Amino acid sequence: MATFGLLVTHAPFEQQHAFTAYRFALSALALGHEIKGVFFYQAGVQNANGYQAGHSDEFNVHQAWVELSAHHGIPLNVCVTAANRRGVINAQDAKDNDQQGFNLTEPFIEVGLGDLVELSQVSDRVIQF
Amino acid sequence: MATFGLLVTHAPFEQQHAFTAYRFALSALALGHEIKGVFFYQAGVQNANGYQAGHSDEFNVHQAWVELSAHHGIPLNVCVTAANRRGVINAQDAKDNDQQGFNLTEPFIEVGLGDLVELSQVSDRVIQF
Amino acid sequence: MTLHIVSTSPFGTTLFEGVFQRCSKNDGIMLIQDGVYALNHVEVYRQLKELNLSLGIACFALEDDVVARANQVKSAGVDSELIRCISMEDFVVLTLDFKATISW
Amino acid sequence: MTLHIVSTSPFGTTLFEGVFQRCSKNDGIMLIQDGVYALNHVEVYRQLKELNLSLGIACFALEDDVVARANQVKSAGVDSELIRCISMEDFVVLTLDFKATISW
Amino acid sequence: MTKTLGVINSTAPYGVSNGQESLDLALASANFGQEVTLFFIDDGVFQLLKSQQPIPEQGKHYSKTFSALTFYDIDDIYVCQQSLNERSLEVSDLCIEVTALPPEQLNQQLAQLDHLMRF
Amino acid sequence: MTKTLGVINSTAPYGVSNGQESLDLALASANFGQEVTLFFIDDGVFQLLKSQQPIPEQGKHYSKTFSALTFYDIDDIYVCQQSLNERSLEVSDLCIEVTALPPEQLNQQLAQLDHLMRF
Repeated sequence: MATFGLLVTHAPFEQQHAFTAYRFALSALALGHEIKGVFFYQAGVQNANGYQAGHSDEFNVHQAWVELSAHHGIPLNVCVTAANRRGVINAQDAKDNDQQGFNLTEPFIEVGLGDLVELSQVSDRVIQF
Repeated sequence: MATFGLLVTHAPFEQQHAFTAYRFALSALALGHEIKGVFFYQAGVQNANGYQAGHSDEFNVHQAWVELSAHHGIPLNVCVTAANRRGVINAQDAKDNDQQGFNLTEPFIEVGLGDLVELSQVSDRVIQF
Repeated sequence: MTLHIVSTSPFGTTLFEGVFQRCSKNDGIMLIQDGVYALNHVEVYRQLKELNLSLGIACFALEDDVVARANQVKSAGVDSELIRCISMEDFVVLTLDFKATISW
Repeated sequence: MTLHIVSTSPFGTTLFEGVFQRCSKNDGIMLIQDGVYALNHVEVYRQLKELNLSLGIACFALEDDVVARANQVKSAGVDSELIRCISMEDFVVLTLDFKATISW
Repeated sequence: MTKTLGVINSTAPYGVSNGQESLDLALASANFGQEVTLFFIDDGVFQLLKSQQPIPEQGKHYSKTFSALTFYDIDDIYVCQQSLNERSLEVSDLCIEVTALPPEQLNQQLAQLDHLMRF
Repeated sequence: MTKTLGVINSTAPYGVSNGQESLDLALASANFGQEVTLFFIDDGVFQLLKSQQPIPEQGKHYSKTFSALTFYDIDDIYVCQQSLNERSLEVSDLCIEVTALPPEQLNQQLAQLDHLMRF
């Protein structure tokens, strides 16, 4: 069995990439492979924005990642610099920047780019979406 | 003198469009024209996300729109459906969706698409960015 | 041996030209999302055929994306030997058949 | 009379082909953002010249975007009569010279 | 004087989300009593293909909404014949009734409108 | 066994923000002691042009950071000669020292790496 790292660099809804990445993860798991982690970078950090509330008949990729992580213990890592400049912040950022709320919560975790480097070291394949 | 409506359909930072739109607005005002309103649609709703906190040497388009609106009384209208599905929500949305915070505040206002139709009626030119 | 994953329409971008330039012997091309419109693009399809013959480049298309776009309707002329429609699980397996992937 | 505003690179997208197809007599083309790379694209530049002669299509480029990309360095061969570098204020005025605009 | 609006669809469905939000705008315009003309050009013609079957989790099958256009009295729907040709498509492949025009005539229709928005 | 990383730059500067975040990743990799190879192909070669002058409000002049690459011991920087040719550019137009390779040789370099990320 193989190990995978997923790199998501596109925002959900806007384009299909995040949805494809999620389905790729499901299929890899179904085949018995291991997902070492999903790293959200560039516009992909919008996947971690917990304020998303589309129509009830729209698929919520954010929620899908949360459930995937809960069921399979997959780390959801978000580049802190990329997230902050795009308005995706956690509780600590909110405090630091005097914001009255925050939209990034666990299981999404803010990390540095070093974590992407590390993910690539422990993964047989890194697939970018 | 002429009247302009601006339609912004791209996210800031990701691409240059929002920045170009802002500079177009400044130039139009400098020439004595009137900006009837800026309408944020599609990924453009991210312009209204008040949580954006880039490096100090990065231009903050969100802040620039806020100041433009304050100095010139220009309405900043955001399509509510497009915003909500992309994680940009106001205080009322936060209440409705049980979120602990919100990232869309005045002068940005959530409106329906009818307001874009109205804007196009009162503008000599609608320029899309 | 690299698997080139292409997700944009050949009608809207020039990406396929770049990908073809990056292809080495026995590389593969995986069409996903709007990349599956390559089935409709006469010139891109011709080049895929040529690369298959000259460099042994295999080409695959994600079936769900083809079906979603009703692309199969017009692909009657497409050689199913040249472009194989595969499932998401097949795609996962495919990434392991190649040494690395590039997402275009 | 329409002003076509083009903001993507002619090397990466096929957008210019579409825009040229949409051009009617006395339309204009305004190059902004990555659209200014049209100055470097031999074939697109040739077509701009041809459209200028055949349909009277005028072409403009946003000076700030040209300068930011250091594009002037290589545009020595570009006919400044054909492609006029203009300021953002000129761009505003230009949109009023045409009946409508399309942003591509 | 009422200003006329043209909505141009030039991108394919699913890969990007333009199509749905473009359609929403067209319906909103009609709702507000403003005449709107729809154009499908370049990859936008793919939006109108019959027999699309997005997987259920992909959410809203918005192409089904196209049939609602006539209920909203949106009847001016133009498709670029050349864009169809380049994609080996014919009008009979499309899910709603449209008027296919050669580029020059389509451009004439575009030229009559006051505001043009593209998605 | 350490896995090698290639970062491919294929988009132009300013219009999209890929360039800056790609560079950040390359520097982070070097910081973490991982060897990284940089590629500039297609419109990515425009990122390396000398004499870029973004207007001040456009923020960070990230292309100035390219000169930092050698300080981070990132010396394997390959540029596609054909991409330069197609854009009427030469190596002397670029702001840092690079190795320009014809497509086949550049592909050989790509083929040696374990992971490839494109921006």
